[in-house]
Amino acid sequence: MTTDFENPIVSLVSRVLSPFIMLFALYVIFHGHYSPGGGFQGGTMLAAAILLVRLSSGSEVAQLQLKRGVGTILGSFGVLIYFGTGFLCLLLGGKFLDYELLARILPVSKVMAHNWGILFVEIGVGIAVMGLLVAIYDDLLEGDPDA
Amino acid sequence: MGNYFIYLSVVLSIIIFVPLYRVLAGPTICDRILGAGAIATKTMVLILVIGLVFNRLDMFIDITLAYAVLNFIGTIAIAKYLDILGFKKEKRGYKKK
Amino acid sequence: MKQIFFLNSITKFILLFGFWLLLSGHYDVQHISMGLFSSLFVILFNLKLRKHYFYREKLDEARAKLEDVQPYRIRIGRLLYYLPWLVWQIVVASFQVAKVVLHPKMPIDPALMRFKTGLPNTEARVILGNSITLTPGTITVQIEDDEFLVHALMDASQSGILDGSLPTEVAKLYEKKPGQVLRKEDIKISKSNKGAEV
Amino acid sequence: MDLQHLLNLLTIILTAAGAFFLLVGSVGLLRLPDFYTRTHATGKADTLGIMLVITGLIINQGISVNSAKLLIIVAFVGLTNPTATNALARAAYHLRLKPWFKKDKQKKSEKKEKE
Repeated sequence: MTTDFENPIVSLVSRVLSPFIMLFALYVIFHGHYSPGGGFQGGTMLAAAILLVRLSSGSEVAQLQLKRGVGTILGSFGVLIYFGTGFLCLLLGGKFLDYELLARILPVSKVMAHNWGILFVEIGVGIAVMGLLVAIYDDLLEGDPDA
Repeated sequence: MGNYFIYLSVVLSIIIFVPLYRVLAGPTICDRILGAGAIATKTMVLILVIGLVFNRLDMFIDITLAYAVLNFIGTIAIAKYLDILGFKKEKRGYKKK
Repeated sequence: MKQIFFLNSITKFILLFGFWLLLSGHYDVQHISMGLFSSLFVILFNLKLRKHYFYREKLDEARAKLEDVQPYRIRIGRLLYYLPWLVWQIVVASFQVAKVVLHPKMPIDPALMRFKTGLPNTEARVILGNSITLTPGTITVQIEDDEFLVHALMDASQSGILDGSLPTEVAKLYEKKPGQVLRKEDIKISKSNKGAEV
Repeated sequence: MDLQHLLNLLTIILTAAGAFFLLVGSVGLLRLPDFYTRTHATGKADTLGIMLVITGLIINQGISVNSAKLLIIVAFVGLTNPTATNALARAAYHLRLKPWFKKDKQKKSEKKEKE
């Protein structure tokens, strides 16, 4: 069914570009404190890279990249990372998301612990945004034979 | 040199309004999307020049790249929707014959 | 086949890591290790998709088996010649469009052309399609298997396709001495909506 | 006339030429008669315009990380712009948008003259 709509130019170009867009998204997540961006923007770009393959090659083929049910699970997992980091700080005797206390478990200085804490939170937010956006796309298209 | 880029950004932001006419008046939906794409291309250039004016080009380049990616994906999505619409119309026409 | 796939993955990894190094302006242990991790993650994420053969690629594979030849691979050296040539073509194209657009009478005479090429695989067809879009006065409307549908703005702009220089240039990216890529009898030009099979 | 002046002059010429081609693309979008001919204006003039402006900025920046990133943008636009144009043209073709032809136009005007 998808072969009817297949546009070889769009399909091939998106397959070539998708990994690079994904890497750019990871760059946005990891460099959140030097340049604009951070978890949310990076997560959106990651979702965009995945949706590009879904749009161009058809939903069936794109299951090879990320399966249908995985989006929701990844979304929950991202939120878990975010809250896990926050509650870890609470357990260590500080406030919610009080990163500097992470230095008690991680073998780094207080400043570096702050750095790592922010990184964990941003990775969590990125995964959550990506998973949920892909899940929304898949749920909207459920049962559509042309997808 | 600093002033020149300010003038250039003003000129570019005036140019952006030209394709807007096609977006508002375009007889078919494809014309409107084409106009929107043209606006996006000019906006990318404008962002870069403004980055040079503010002396933070490294930051604005990232924004431009993100903008380019999202513009591309948006155009592809709409094009695919219209494409499938056309296919469905065609099939209905054949059935009537 | 497995070896080629493995080598391809390594090349892709190096490309992705180079892209990361270009993007990231920070060259310390933390950021470079993040880059290595990210590139590896992207490669692993796309592994299954890259192993998959798409519809058109299956057709190409079947044809390659029929004609009993090795699958074609792009020649990097030729690409280095092709890209500047293409940029020059874009410059010429834009001047032509500018001349037409700014001319008070707008001397355009559009035409739809259909033709078939003997290009070896989908990649080559996609390169030709995008090159046609970028070169003077022509735009690829559709590619169906081997058949191209091209919209041309003026009579003068058809020459690049009619004399076969552009398709031959693309075919040279894959083979040293390509055979006849385009036959003149195959080109159909329609300049009217009446009687066309549109 | 030292080197810096020359580079500045080159930047100004390139960016101004780029802005000119962006303007030509927009004017073409307004003046040309139908969708397919309008794609010619955006597909080519805009691509060259953005390439020229970015080349000017690269000369302004010299050899640095920023220049490399700008080159990435050029490559990205050079790849995606024709692709998006083709996707739209294909969609229009499947929507049965009739192309504008010179002959059809002439026939119509002849009919009007007869009437």
